[in-house]
Formats: sequence, C-alpha cells, structure tokens
Amino acid sequence: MSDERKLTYAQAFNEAVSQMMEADPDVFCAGEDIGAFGGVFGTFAGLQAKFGEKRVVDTPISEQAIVGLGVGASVTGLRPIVDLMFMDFICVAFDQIVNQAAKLKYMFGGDATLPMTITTAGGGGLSAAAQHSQSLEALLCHIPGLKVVMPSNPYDMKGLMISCIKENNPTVMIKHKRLLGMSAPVPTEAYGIPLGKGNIIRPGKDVTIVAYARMANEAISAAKELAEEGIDCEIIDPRTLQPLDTDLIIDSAKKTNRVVVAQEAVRFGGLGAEIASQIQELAFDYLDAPVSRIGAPFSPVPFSPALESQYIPDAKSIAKGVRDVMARR
Amino acid sequence: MSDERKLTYAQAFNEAVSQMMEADPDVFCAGEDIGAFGGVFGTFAGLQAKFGEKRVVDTPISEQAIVGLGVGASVTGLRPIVDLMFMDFICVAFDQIVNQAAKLKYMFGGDATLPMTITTAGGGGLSAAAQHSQSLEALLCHIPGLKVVMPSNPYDMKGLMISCIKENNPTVMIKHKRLLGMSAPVPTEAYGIPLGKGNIIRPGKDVTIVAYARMANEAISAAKELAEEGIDCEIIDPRTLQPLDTDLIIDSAKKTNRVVVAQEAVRFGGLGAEIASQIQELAFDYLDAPVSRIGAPFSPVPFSPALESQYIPDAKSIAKGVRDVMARR
Amino acid sequence: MDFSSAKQFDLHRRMVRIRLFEEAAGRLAEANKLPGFLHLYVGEEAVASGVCGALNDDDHITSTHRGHGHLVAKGGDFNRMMAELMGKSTGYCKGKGGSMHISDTSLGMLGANGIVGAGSPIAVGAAFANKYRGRGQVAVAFFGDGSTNIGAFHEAANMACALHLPIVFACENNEYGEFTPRDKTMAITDVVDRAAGYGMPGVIVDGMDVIAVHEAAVEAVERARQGGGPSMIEAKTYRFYNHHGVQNLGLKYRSDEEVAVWKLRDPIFTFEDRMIENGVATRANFDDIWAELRADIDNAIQFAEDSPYPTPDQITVNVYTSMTGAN
Amino acid sequence: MDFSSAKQFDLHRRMVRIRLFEEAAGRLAEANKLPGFLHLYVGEEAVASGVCGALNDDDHITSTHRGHGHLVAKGGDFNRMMAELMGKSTGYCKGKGGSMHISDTSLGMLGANGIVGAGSPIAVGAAFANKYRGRGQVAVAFFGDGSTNIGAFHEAANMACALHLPIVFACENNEYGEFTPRDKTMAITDVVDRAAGYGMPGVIVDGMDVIAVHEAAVEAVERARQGGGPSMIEAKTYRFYNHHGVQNLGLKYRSDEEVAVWKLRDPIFTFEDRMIENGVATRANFDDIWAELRADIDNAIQFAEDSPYPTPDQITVNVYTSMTGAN
Ligand SMILES: Cc1ncc(C[n+]2csc(CCOP(=O)(O)OP(=O)(O)O)c2C)c(N)n1
Ligand SMILES: Cc1ncc(C[n+]2csc(CCOP(=O)(O)OP(=O)(O)O)c2C)c(N)n1
Ligand SMILES: [Mg+2]
Ligand SMILES: [Mg+2]
Repeated sequence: MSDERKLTYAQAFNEAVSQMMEADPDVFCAGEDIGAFGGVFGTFAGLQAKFGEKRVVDTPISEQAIVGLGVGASVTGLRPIVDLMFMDFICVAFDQIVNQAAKLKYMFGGDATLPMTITTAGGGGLSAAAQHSQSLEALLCHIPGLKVVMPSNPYDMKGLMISCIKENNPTVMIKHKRLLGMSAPVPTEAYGIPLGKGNIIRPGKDVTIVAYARMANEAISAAKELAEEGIDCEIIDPRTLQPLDTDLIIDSAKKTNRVVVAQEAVRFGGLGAEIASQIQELAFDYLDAPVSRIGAPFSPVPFSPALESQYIPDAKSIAKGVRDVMARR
Repeated sequence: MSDERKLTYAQAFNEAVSQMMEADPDVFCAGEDIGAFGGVFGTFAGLQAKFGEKRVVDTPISEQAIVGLGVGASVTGLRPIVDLMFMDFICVAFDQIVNQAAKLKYMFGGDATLPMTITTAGGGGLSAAAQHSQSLEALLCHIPGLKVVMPSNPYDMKGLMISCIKENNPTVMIKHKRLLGMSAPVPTEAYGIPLGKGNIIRPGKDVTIVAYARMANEAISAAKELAEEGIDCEIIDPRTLQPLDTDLIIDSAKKTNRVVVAQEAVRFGGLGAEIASQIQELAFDYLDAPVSRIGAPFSPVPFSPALESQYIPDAKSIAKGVRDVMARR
Repeated sequence: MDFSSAKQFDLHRRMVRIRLFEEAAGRLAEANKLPGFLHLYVGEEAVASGVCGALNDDDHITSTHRGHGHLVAKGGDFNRMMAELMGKSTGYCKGKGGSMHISDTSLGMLGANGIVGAGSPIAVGAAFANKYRGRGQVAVAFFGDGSTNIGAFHEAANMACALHLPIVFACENNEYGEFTPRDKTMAITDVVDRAAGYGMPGVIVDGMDVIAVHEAAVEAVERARQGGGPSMIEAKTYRFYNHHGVQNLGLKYRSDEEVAVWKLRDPIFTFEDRMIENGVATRANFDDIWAELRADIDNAIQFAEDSPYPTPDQITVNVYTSMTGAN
Repeated sequence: MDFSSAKQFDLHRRMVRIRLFEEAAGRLAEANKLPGFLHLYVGEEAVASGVCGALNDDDHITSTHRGHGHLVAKGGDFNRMMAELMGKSTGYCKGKGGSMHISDTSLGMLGANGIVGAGSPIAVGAAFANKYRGRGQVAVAFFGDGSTNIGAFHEAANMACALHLPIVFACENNEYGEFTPRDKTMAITDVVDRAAGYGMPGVIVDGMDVIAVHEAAVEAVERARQGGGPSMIEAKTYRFYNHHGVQNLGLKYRSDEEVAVWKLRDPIFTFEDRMIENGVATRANFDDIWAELRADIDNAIQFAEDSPYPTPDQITVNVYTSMTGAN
C-alpha cells in the first residue's frame, strides 16, 4: 500500500516542492545554501541536481533581497519559494515581509497577485540560543495580507506545502526544527490540505487542547497520559494560523467547555492570546473554566540544555495545564 | 500656577528630552532629520541649536544602523535616544530591535546594560496609507527584553519619556501622530511616571474600558456619551504596554464585571488579545460578559479618508462596544 | 547617439506630462484638496523620461516615495492618477494606496513605495523573472541618493550582480534626503562610486539633460537586454519644490541661490531651446503640446473630482487574492 | 614596521591560545559534549590576533558567529569560555548565550553574534560612544566576506564614514559563506573594493601572516585613534575545519587540494618558523608555550566539567536590568 510509505517531515517538504516544480515551470526556489548543499536542514536536498541552477538558486546572505526577489518575481508572474534559513531571520527581512509582500496587493487596489511562499525553520530544542530558536508566528499572524502555516507532522507538511505553493497570496511555511526527522506515512501523489482548515487530531469530550507545530505532538503525549487518569482530551491542530479555523475551535470549546491552548512561543502576546480571546468571546456561556494558555516564560530562549529543556513547554506542562483546568469548577 | 502651563504632546516630548539632556551629559539623540530640521514632526525642534551637533545627530537613512548605534553606544555606557521617524520603519530595523537590543543582556548572562530609548511615531489618521500609519505595538510587546510605552496625553508623555530615558533597559516610546498637537497642563519640573504603572483616567462602576494612546481619548469621549445614557465607564490607560499593569486592569474588571479593550491596531493578534486573555484568566468568575475587543479590521491601513475614517476605531465604535457588552446578560 | 525628432518629441512629451501633472497636484495640495503626503518630481523630469523612454511597455520599473513622475513617464493615465491622489474609487489603487503607492502593473510600474530603498529588491525580483522567462525584458530600479544608505539597496545591488540579472539601477541624486544634505549622510560625492563594490559599471550623467540621461539609459538597458548584466546610472538632478508638498515649511535647508541656479537648468525649457536651436521644433509646436496636455490635466482633475469615494465595504477587499493557483 | 620580540611572542601566544581552545572545543563537540552550534576559528588565528594585538584593553570589538577566536585574542578567560560552551553557570554568559553569544564587556568584547552582519552596527555605536567621550578608544568590527552582502554591514560602514568615527572594519575573507563559495554570492573578488563606496581607505593583507595583519591593524587603529576616521582591512584567510563543527558533514563543497594548500600556510607554524629563522625564538620556547597553554586548556575543561548547570529559576533572570538610571 502506497499510503504506508513513510517520509520524514523534511522529506515531505522536499517532495512537495519537487512535485510542484515538476508540475509548474514557474515554480522556483531561492535561498542561502539551498543549491548544491540542499539547505542547512537538508530540506532542499537534491532539488538543484534535479531542476538545475536556474530553478534552485543559491543567494547571497541578503534576507531582504531574498524576500524582495520573491515579491518582484511573484508580482511579475512567477511562483517563488524563498527560504529564510532560521525563523529568527524574518526580523532581518521584516520590511519586505510586512510592508511589501503582505501589503502590495492592497496598496495597489488589487492590481497585483503575489503567489510566493516564504519557507523557514522555527522553534527551539537544539541549544541554538536566543537568535536561532524563536517561535515568532504571532508577529506574522497580526499582519493582514499574509497566510501562516505550521505543520505538526509529515502528512500535513506535504499537503500544506503544496497548498502554499499553489496559493495566490504570500504564505509563510514554518517548519519546526525538532520535527524534521519525524517519520510517518505520506501518500506519493500530490495532495493539498486547504489553508485555513484545522484538524481534530484526537476527538475527546472532557477538554479541548488547541496546539500546533511541535506542541500538537506534545499534546498527543499529554492526552495519552491524561487518558489514564480518566481525562478525555480533544486535540485540535489549527495547522494554518492565519487564517485561523475559528469555527472548528469554537465548536470544540462548546462541546468540552474547557480549553487549554498550547504554544511554544513566549506566552505574552502569542497566538494563544488571540485564540483564547476568540474562545471567550464566542463561547463564553459554554466555558466552565477560563481558557488556559501554555507557553514559554517571558525571556529569550536560553542556550544551556539545563535551561532550555525547562523553558520550552512540553507534554508535562500541557498535562498540568489540563489538570488545572479540569480541577476548576 | 506653573501647573497650569500648557504644552502640546510634541512639546512635552521635547521638554522631557531637553531636561534629561541638561541633567545627564551621556544622553544624546540620533535620527533622520532631527538636527537642524528638528524632526519631521517637530518633536526634536531646537535641540540641536541648544545642545550642538555632537549630541543631536543627523543620521543617514539607515534604520538598522540607527538602532545599532543605540545598542553599541548604550552597551558602552551612553544613554542614547534613537529615533525611527515612523513606527512602520521598525520593520526595517527589526533585527537590531528584536535580536540585538532586546536580547543582548540576556545572551550575555546579564553582562550588559542597555539604557537606550527608541522613539517613533505610530498610528493613522493622516491619510498616510499602509506603510506610514500602522500600530505595531503588539509585535514589540511579544519580545522579552523590551519595554513599550504609548502615552495618551501631554502630561503622560513628559513623565513617561523621562522615565524611558532614565530606564536601564531598551524602551520603545511610541508617539501617536494624531496626538502631537494635543495641548494640556504640564508641570515645568522634570518628573517621571513609573514604567509599568497604568492610570485610572476616569473612575466608574458599570463597565471598564481599557484603552491606550489615541484610543484612551476616544474612550473619554465615548464615556461622556455613555454617561448620558446612564452607563458609568471606568477608563484604564495602561500607558506602559510592556510591562503591563495587570493588577490595575484585573481589579477594575472584578469591580465592574464587564470590560471592553480598545486598540487602534488590527484586532487579530493585537495587544487587546493579551489583555482580554489575562482578564478571563484572572477574573473569570467576575465577568458578566465576554471581554470585548475593539480594533481595526483585518486589512492594511487604507489611504482614502473615506476608508481610513471608517477603518480606525473611534469613540463611536468604542461606545457601541460598551453598549453591546452592557446588553449582555 | 543621435535621436530622431520623433524620439525627441516623445521625451519632451513625457517631461511635460510629468511637469503638468505635478504642478496640478501641487496646486490641489495647497488648496487642501489632496489628502496625505505628496512628493513632487518637478525638476527631475529628465531622469524618469530619459530612462523610461528607453524601455518597452513590458519592461518593469520600481519607484520611490517620489513616484508620480515614474508612472507618468511609463505611460500612466492622468485620470486614474489624479483620482488616486484624491482617494477616489476610480483611482489606480481604488483609493487604497494614494500618492505613495501609485502603480500600474499592466504598464510594468511596480509601485511607488513608502519605504526608502524597498523598491530595489523588488526590481531584482522582476529582473530575475525576466531572465527566467527569457523574453528579453529588463527591469529598472529608480532610487534616490539618500536611499543608497539603506541596507535594502545594498542587498539588491549585490544580488543583481551576483545573479547577473538584466537590471538598471537609476539613481536620482538630488543632493538631499528630506531636509538633510548628502554630505551629512555619506562621505562620498558620487553615488556611482558604489557600483564598483558590486562589480557593475556605472556612469554619471547630467540629470537635467534628457538626452544625456536617455543615451546612458539606452546603453544600460541594451546591455541588460543582451545579457550583459546590471549597471548603474547616477543622474545629478534637483527637486524644485520641497521634499513633500510645495512650500518649504518655513524652514530653509537650501539657500535661495542654490534653488535659483538649478532652476536655470530646467530640464524642459533647456531642452525646448535646444530642439528649437537644432531646428527640430518651433515654439508653436511646444505651445500646442502644452495646451493639449493642459487640457488632459484639466479633464483629469474634473474626472477625479466627479468620481465617487470608495465605500466602507471596500476596506477589507483586496487584502487577499481569493482563488488559489492554477495547478 | 619592526616589532619587538615581546610583541611577536605576544601575537604568537594569542594565536596558540585560539588554536588550542578551538581544537579542544572541536574534540569535545565530536564527543558530543558541547550542545548547540560550534563555528571554529582554526586557520584564521592570525586575523584576530594581529588585530587585537593592536588594541588596548578598553578598545571595543564586535564579533560574529565565529567568535571564540576574537574573545581569546582580546584576552578571554579559558575557564569561563569553556564553561559557557558547555552551558554551565560559571560560563561567561551563565550558560544563557553559548558559543554564538560569548562575550566579555569588561574586555570590550561586545559579543559573538548569531545574526550575520549584526555586529557591525553595534561596533558603530561603540565607536560613536568612544568619540563622544573623547578618551581615544577605538572600535573594531570583525566580519566575514559573506556578511558584506547583508544590509546591516552596509549601513554600518556608511554611517561610520558619514560620522567619521574611530572604527576599523576587519574582514575575514575565507572565501565561503557556510557552504557557498564567494563567487556565487558576489561579483567582486576583493571585499575591500567596497570601502571606496563609503569613502574610507582599505587594504588587503595576507590573513595567514600575523605580522602583515598586525602592521595593517596598527596603522588603521592609529588612524582611528588620531581622528582619521574609519578604514577597512581585508584579510585573506581560510578556515581549516567545516563551517560548523569539525567534519565536513559528508558533503564536499571544497576540494581536498584547496584545503591542503591553505593548511601549508598555517598561520602559527609559518610564524614560528619565521621567528626561529630570525633568531627571535627557539623551538624550545615554543614547546614551553604550547605546554603551558595546553595545561590551561586542560584546566579549563576540568573547570567547565566540574561546574554546575544553571538552575531553572535562572531562566527569567537577566532579561531586564532591574534598577533604573542614576538621574
Ligand atoms: C525606511 C525609511 N526611512 C525613512 C523614510 C522617510 N523618508 C521618506 S523620503 C526620505 C528621503 C529620501 O531621500 P532620497 O532617497 O534621496 O530621495 P528624494 O526624496 O531625495 O527623492 C526619507 C528619509 C522612509 N520613507 N523610509
Ligand atoms: C542574517 C543571517 N543569515 C544567515 C545566517 C546563517 N549563517 C550563519 S554563518 C553564515 C555564513 C557567514 O559567512 P561569512 O560572513 O563569510 O563568515 P564565515 O562563516 O565564513 O566566517 C550564514 C549564512 C545567519 N546566521 N544570519
Ligand atoms: Mg535625494
Ligand atoms: Mg566567509
């Protein structure tokens, strides 16, 4: 059975890019070290050998120009995939992302289409310290004009990446560095997962956990542990953070009446705040407890594994959050 | 009575800078057109004439280097005020703000002190379109290591700006462009307003409005209108957004049981989401209605006055938000 | 090079169109009829005209905050431009962009830009696409002297050279960034000195002489089109009005003498004199042209004034393209 | 210039300290004893040593992701460095920064930096402060060839020149940015060609020759100290190990021959030969020095291994300075 073929998260990304490049000659990739080297995380491995230097382009260390390349090439009709090695580097290219890519269409009164995908790698867990470990998705989700995707597993990675490439708006595909080696069955054919559609990873009745990227997997572990304690968790992975699948989240909240939102990012001002706010706005009368937010404490990501391991939320902290919410009456 | 002397918001800023420059020779200013020209909004008017070119420095159009100048000069012992003309330009300097200024101390294990102030002008209402009208404070508030201040009136402006300059951490002082001409009594002496302390602008018993910068003034207008309808609003202006005066907000929420949070920024993922989340977390049992958020719709800021005037929240939209919250039972 | 009289009239017409549009916009702004900021191109007409006169319709340009001149030179429509400046729904950007974002992608004009330096990386992207498609199109990045101090310019220039793209970097050196003179913000006199650091050729031209600009542009554009890679043109020019708007905001950052000396070199009037001298045109020709184009401007103002404002339901329209791609 | 034998021993010692520290770090990394990324300076020792040997203790430097060499050359303490690399609480950054943020502000070393190019604007700030205070201090920005393609470098170089600051831009041109050779990312061969575009002088030196680097550095630092403004030094050098870590990750992006040729020019061994040839030193001198410094490294490893990890309560400490300023 072909569905049983397994790919890693990194391979799923690679296959999505490869299949879309085969299907559409307007798709190209550009970024630092993505050519001969295949990207520092190997996610672009083999693509230059397959598609040539014209379509898989090594660039200078120039994040602003890399994103600008995507803006200019997409607005003149190509379908660029531009890579920013680490998510932290969105800060270097922030003007091109926020003030150009996201706004061009609107500022031009609609007279522009930007089918570009920005790919990057976020998250901690590699002792890469404060400038190579951040989860900055909340910054992007606040900017009208962008779509933001954070897959939690290989299947979603392939489907979402294909949808990003096909999408006629600027999307940001955030790979999680700690998921790159995660392996799971991935269909060989090209399939899309609609942007803006979340997924019920695990149905449950007692409490809803909304979690994305690596935290979705931590939520699965937490749910297993909690099941043994008799707590039946429903896990929702929004997959796309902008636009957010509010309906799916609200329906679940109305069913379980208790919600924990888990993110790896710093808790203050993170996407969890938006999700929690929406839930209390739209399901206020259904809530038996405040929506609880799990996230990193208010500090940069520390280097030492002794600190970082305690800094990043995990199954344990999610389980504790769920227990606290369940204890509330 | 000297307390009756009036200054505009812009003059209050200018006086704070001037008095701190007199008091401390380590304080200097750098930015585009702030020297002979006094800044495009006039907020630095006369300072170069008074303190000389050494201490009031015209820079190239180089926002990254302007913030970098502040980082390097502060970490080696000066007390820089570096100006980014428009808040939208934080995007151009975002790496230096987010990955350098905010994190240096932490990454160095404490072995650095950065007493620098970044000043900028945010907000819409001047038909300045999508790249010169944004309210991006939520992005900054999500970044540990920064403090963020948004005064709503001349008195707060002077006191907060003095505190920013005296502060031994990187602060971002966001002037609101539409408040620059607002005039009010401002004491002549140098006084500080502690960072992280909010203000009850108007005490009330029926409903709390949390609003900052220009929205605080719109809330005052809304409250007047609502008073005539018999709705007694308590208005809280946090003044500092990071750190946020959570206690003040929660106490008020517990008293009034109903809260509207108003921001000029795009609603999705704005600071209002954090404030609303905290309120439902910490005052859940006191709430008679969901915390309501007023903010801009999910689009870039439009140019045409016909659109912008409807885009930016105002007294009317805040009043409507309050009525909706009051109607809820 | 020797240009045909038709070409000379073409370049002249582009300049006059810019001048008339900008002066009309200035008068409307002074009468408080234009919302927002307004950065006028008056004085610099020879640059946009000389360069765009060397381009095909399907070539691309990126622009700056001072973008009307570029759009006019690329063939922009007065009606839609004036309507945009007034924030009307019939404007180029449906009233959503205004002066700082005026654009017409069908003319290859990829937008004025409110962020100094941000247009250049976008031009690099357009140049990349042009090379990728191999249809011989070229991209031009217009930018000011002040913008060459910002990182985005540098990255764009270097990347264009590293990837050997068909692009021309066209610098409008008017000696000021806003109200600050060049010598306060850079230690060099000629922006073109930066070209060598990227490995591209560069030339300085008299930006008040449309023929000089055009000659340099033809050469640079042809080089790009033939696969010869990027190059830079630095046009020494001057803006006759203030950084934005018309008045000097009461503050003098340039001397009256300096302004007067530059005005003597008005790119349009000096070119008209030359065309008459060379027997290419008569004063009457020019009178006709100005009259015709003045009528166009008057019509455009009328069109814009008669046009409706966009309705509030349009606020959240055009944020996203709704359909997804073709595959 | 002619340098005293003491100075030569001083430069030599700086280089050997770097070499020993880096090789020890490499071995520990291979044994999986160092968390995170590790960018080794081996091969490039002459650059940091030659430049820092021209600096006073209160001069400032900014560094890169490849920062250990710079800190060692500025006088960094092995114990605290090794502890930091291991993420221990006794490290320079209390375990919060690691290799990419190693720093000692008391030595004027303003941090390794994980963002390519980001150190240079910070050096400009330090140079500004030094000029402002007028105590004759100088700042040096170290940066790689690849980093000169990023906007922050450009803005820093231009601003330093515009403000005529006491700063030296010291480029380590090792011909690669990560795994991509220079000629794919820039169309020039010599980074120093960029200096003229900012209006500062620049020189190329043999980065494998510590005396050549030091001579150029003395001149540049003195120029800066005397108010002569910024200048650039491009040192042609090579890293003997991989971009990060020691191995080549299985992928060849440089030929064995290329690496071998550069290794023949080892900056330490060639310098030792020269010092012996010139009668400044004997082999025995060097044996003693290596032995002494090896012992220091062994002690440092011991110190680091014996040191405790930071405790979780330290996570939210050092985010802010708690007291406000003096006024
Ligand atoms: C990133 C950024 N910084 C500052 C500004 C404010 N600003 C607008 S135009 C301008 C001057 C630009 O000078 P130059 O590039 O020489 O163009 P000119 O106005 O002279 O045509 C400045 C500083 C801006 N729009 N964007
Ligand atoms: C803004 C940014 N982009 C990309 C990277 C990833 N990166 C780390 S080192 C490096 C190469 C730097 O090359 P160079 O400046 O020549 O220094 P070298 O490593 O050769 O010493 C890159 C691309 C980064 N850290 N920061
Ligand atoms: Mg200029
Ligand atoms: Mg290198």
